[in-house]
Amino acid sequence: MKLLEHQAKERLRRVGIECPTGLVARSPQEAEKAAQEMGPVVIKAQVPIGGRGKAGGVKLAKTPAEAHAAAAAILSMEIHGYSVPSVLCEEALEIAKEIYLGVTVDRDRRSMVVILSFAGGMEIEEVAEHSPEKIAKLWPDPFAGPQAFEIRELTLQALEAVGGDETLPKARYLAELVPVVQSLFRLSQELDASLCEINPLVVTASGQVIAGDAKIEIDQNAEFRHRDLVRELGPDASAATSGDDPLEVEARRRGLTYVHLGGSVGIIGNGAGLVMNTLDLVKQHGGSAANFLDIGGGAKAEVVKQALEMLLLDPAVQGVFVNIFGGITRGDEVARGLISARDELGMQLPLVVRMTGTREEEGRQLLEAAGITPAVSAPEAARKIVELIGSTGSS
Amino acid sequence: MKLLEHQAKERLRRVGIECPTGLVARSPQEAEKAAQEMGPVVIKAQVPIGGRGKAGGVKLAKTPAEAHAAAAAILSMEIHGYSVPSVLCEEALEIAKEIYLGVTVDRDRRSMVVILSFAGGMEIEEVAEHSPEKIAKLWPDPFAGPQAFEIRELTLQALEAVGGDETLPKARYLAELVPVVQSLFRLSQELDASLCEINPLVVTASGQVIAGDAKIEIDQNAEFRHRDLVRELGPDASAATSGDDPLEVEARRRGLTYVHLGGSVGIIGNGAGLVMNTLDLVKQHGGSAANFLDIGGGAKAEVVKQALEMLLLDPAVQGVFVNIFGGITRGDEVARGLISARDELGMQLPLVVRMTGTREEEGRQLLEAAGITPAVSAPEAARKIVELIGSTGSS
Amino acid sequence: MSILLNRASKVLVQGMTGSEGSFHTQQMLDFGTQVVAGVSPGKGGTKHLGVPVFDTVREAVEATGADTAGVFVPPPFAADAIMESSAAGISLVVAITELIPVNDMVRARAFISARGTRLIGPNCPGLMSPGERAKVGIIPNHIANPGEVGVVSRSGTLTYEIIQALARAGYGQSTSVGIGGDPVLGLSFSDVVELFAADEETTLVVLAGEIGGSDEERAAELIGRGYPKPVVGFISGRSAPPGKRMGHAGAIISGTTGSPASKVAALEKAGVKVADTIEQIVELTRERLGAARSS
Amino acid sequence: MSILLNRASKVLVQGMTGSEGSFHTQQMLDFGTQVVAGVSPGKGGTKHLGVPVFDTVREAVEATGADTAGVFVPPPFAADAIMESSAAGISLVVAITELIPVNDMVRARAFISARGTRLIGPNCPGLMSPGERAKVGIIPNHIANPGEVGVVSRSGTLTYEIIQALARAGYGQSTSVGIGGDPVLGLSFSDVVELFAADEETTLVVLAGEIGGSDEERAAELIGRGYPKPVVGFISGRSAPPGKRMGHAGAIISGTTGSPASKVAALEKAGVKVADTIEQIVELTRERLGAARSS
Repeated sequence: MKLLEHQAKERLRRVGIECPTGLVARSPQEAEKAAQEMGPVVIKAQVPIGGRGKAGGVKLAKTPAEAHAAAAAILSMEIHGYSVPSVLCEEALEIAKEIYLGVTVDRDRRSMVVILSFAGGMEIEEVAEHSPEKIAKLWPDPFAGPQAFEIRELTLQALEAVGGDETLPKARYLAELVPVVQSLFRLSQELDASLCEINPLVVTASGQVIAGDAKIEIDQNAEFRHRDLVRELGPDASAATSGDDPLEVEARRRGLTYVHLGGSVGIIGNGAGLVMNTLDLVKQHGGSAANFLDIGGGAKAEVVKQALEMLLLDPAVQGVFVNIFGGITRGDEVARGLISARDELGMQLPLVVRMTGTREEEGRQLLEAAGITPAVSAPEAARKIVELIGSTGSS
Repeated sequence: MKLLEHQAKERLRRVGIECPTGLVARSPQEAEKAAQEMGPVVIKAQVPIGGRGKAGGVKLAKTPAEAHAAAAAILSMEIHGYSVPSVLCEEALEIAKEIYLGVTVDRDRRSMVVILSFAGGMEIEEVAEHSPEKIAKLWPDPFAGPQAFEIRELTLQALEAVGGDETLPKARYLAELVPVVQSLFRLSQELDASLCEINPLVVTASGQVIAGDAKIEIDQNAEFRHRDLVRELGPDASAATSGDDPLEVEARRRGLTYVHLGGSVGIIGNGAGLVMNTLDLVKQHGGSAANFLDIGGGAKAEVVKQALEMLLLDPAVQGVFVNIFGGITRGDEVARGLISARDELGMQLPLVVRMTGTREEEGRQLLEAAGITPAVSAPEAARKIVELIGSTGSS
Repeated sequence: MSILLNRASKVLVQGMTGSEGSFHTQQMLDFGTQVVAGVSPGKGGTKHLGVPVFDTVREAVEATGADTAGVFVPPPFAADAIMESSAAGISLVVAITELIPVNDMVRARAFISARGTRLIGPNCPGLMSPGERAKVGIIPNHIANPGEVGVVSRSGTLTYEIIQALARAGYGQSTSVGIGGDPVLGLSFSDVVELFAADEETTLVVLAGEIGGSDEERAAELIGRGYPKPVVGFISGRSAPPGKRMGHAGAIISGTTGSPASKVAALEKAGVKVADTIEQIVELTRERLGAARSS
Repeated sequence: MSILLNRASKVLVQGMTGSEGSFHTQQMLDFGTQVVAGVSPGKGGTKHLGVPVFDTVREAVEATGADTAGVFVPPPFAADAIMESSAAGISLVVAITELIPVNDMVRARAFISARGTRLIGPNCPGLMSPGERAKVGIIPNHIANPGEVGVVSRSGTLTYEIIQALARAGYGQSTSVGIGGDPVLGLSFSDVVELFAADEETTLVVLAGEIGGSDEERAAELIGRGYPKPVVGFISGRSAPPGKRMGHAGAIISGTTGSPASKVAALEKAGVKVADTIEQIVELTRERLGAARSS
């Protein structure tokens, strides 16, 4: 679940992190009015996707008339597949320095990580790729969070990494960053965020430290603890996590773990590793996978049905390969789901099922009774579905 | 800084702990109106002091007329020296069980402690004294807080300590107490509370678990982190921490560490240990101390002046004994404060000063120049002040 | 012999009375595992599947001497269950539960690390030592086959595929371990590979990784420094487009590590033969071990 | 010899550039203490009182090999300073600061305990080993007197009284330790009494407690199990009415422990002579040690 910039900044404000004054506008008129109240403003598209700056979704407006024009232009844009329902009109900052600050998960360290760089701003990804030494990291104790002294050490390390920075005196950096980092970390914990990022954290010409932009993404596994937020943000916020593909947005609405890949063989499997291996198998046999769809462990018949329905929404799908190796998932449940889905949806496309593991025999019997012959192995099933679709099917 | 019951319950509600519906009334009319809206209510005096129930400050009112009468009676009371500016009108609970739950500091363990007992209610102090085995304790990691499993273990221990309790099934107790304890602990940390107590935590006849009463006391050393709360609660809340003595309330208003003891020798010293020893010395020489007053470490002249002024508010004080051993406190500062206070206040009472340690010489010279001769030792000073006051002075 | 789990292991199951817990506890019992206790708060004092149930892990450990725990409790309570077992002195916790919030796991991981508890998972199939008739988790009983191959894999279902393929070719397993697919895990590939090195029964290790993270790369480093047994590698997700998130496995390709190419290169550099398909895992095993002895 | 602090101790001062920090660092230098570094975030690279100043304790330790820290930073930042020294490998932290929030200290105490750091204080006068010309804290220089008595006390100013009274009678100190008056402390009476037991220079221990808590009772238990040196006890606050809170020392009398009577009884049961006045401490010391040797 991704928060829009203005939603993220609202949370930053609540924990005491300074953000520019801003108003959300849903029309050019509202943007014009905001500029009348606020003076020069930056107009920013509110879309749950990065790279909007380079896509033209951020414009400076010095007068109300310019604000009107900029908002009109941005509100009619489509940015990486997203329409722009609203813009954020923010006081324009006099930027003296852009800092990168983020809190996320470091899977190698099995820890949260605080990332700080004085080479912040739009180029942070390039910095990460080409000069990773300019980025300082702190892995705080998850219960204690980052201590003030640890943040001072991090700050000094980040300053040394860029050969120092004179925008503010060292003492100010050491003092100012402590509460910002602690608040951001606390927020990440309260929200169960998989990412809390301020980029840029701006130092203004007058020496104020203020959040220029903010990204917050909530761990989807933790949404059960944030029902109010889920309600407040609406289904689009959840749907946006997986990216900008309309099929993926739809899959998220249905609660399915789905990635659209663009080929012609619809894939359903249980377990991320197995599904990935199924993609590999289809490719090895000359086919192209339409998607990744993992029904997870212990899926019930209803989930299987939902999954098949989802696949059929993709017009490129010309056949379906279901690959189940039951551990916690039971063959009979899968078989029941498949049969009822096929029948209810009146599915005509080729369907190849490979099923083994827990309750394999019961599932197999159900499938056979319904006229679906299971394949004996995954490679055989891959070969079969590619054959059935034929060469026209491969993209 | 103590919160009143209704203020404490407001905080409990914010962290998700169930509390009865309640309205604060400042007049019998308001209480009557509350009862009209709510049905049968309990009317409770809102005073920052325990034992109000036994003092008659809690009454059940079944009708609006009864509420009017009860509020009128309670609002005109004085409870342990406190007038009653308001009452809390709360829905009457059908109490099936009273549990004690508290979070406080355990100095022996250098830790926070969660205290739980199924022998809760008004008799908890007797339980603590005569059947301490009926009280279960948990010392949680201060960063992690009490984990759910630890609270279940605590609950089982508390249940076993009273031979079980059938008001609710064991599974319900194990499930219900986890969020209450975790929320109360979190609240204690957020508020820097030295005490967060729900007594009784009521199990109602219908099986609801709900806070019957609540006490929250904020660590006075942490008030700098809670300026908003200090402002919201006003100076009376801070003043109330030390007890119900009007002189102590006044001392707290002035930010002084003062305890009223009732004798005739006013005592000022630096360091709790030294002041306590000064009390012992006065007693050993046949006098009686009027108070404990510790000006702490590094006190400046202004604080010393404030301290002397405070002592003179006590009409029983017939002489003052100032005992300073300078470490972080400097003799010259103390001397300056004493001299200016004596002069400005036109103090006529005997004043005996014993001063040694850091900047002793400078302080001694200042005192002598102002006509105050320092005593050479603390016992000598004690003897001298008791002598000066004479036998009429000892109570 | 085996690693981590053997016939002497005394297993308790957290969440045993739930539907998944019941089903798989029965499977574990059928397999021969010594399941000595179940833990379900509020159900202490009862029996389920013939096994005594306790309110807390501490009570279960005191009464039964359990040393190993399987966690089947729902995601909101799973991290707490892991910590509970660790605090009660359990030395190996196997967390099957998936969809646990990542912050919960970061905390649980810190908690148990401080207490020296080993964790497998979460979001994993658990482990199985067929020759010892012991399993904790959900690996299907019927594919088990005692033998000399140590299997360690991230994915659950892929583990079964590999076990089954090896079994069909006549190779059994000393122990199979599914370390799980979550971003924050207990034992890593390196940890398990190191354990296999010291296990007499194990003569060859199959390491089945997937895209994302750099656990495979770090295991390769360990193997590259000198490893006493042949290792067969496998990396799934090779046809995944870079930058696509493949489900809650958290398989995000970031920088140069994490990509299939990086993992395959690291393993090959360490002298590990890397298979392209599951069938090839069997072939490479045969190449290294000769014809199956356990068939 | 001495305990905890000697002429080899390398001391850094946190908050050295502040007004209290400056004043007392100068006193420590005058006393002969090896003050090797100051720490004031943002002032790294400068010098103060001739001592190099660093931004962090870690840098100070790396540059100077400091092993002991004195904390003079204001209350809101003091717990963090204690943790910083602990994390940087300082083995003894002496926290002079008073009025630290109790929750901060509970956390700092847990933090440093996990790292094996010793803490004295907070809200304490620190410690002084006169024979070693070493002191950390605020005990006035002029009362110091090298000798054979180990002094441990809760209160700051009372410690000075005792040192001065002993000095007038000709008895010097091996080390004097003020453990502090806060509810949550580092070293306890027991810890310090144990250290004195092993110190060759110390021939007698003065233990000056006060009402509240049960640290004195626990030290008495330790002594009662057999202690190699005579101990003279003293308890202040005997004329305090029960139930009255005596300042931020947190001296609350609770139950039966914590009262002066309980403490005196526990000490006497352990064979400790308990003095009624400071003068009597001197008398009891003379009784046990004979006429002063160091006078």
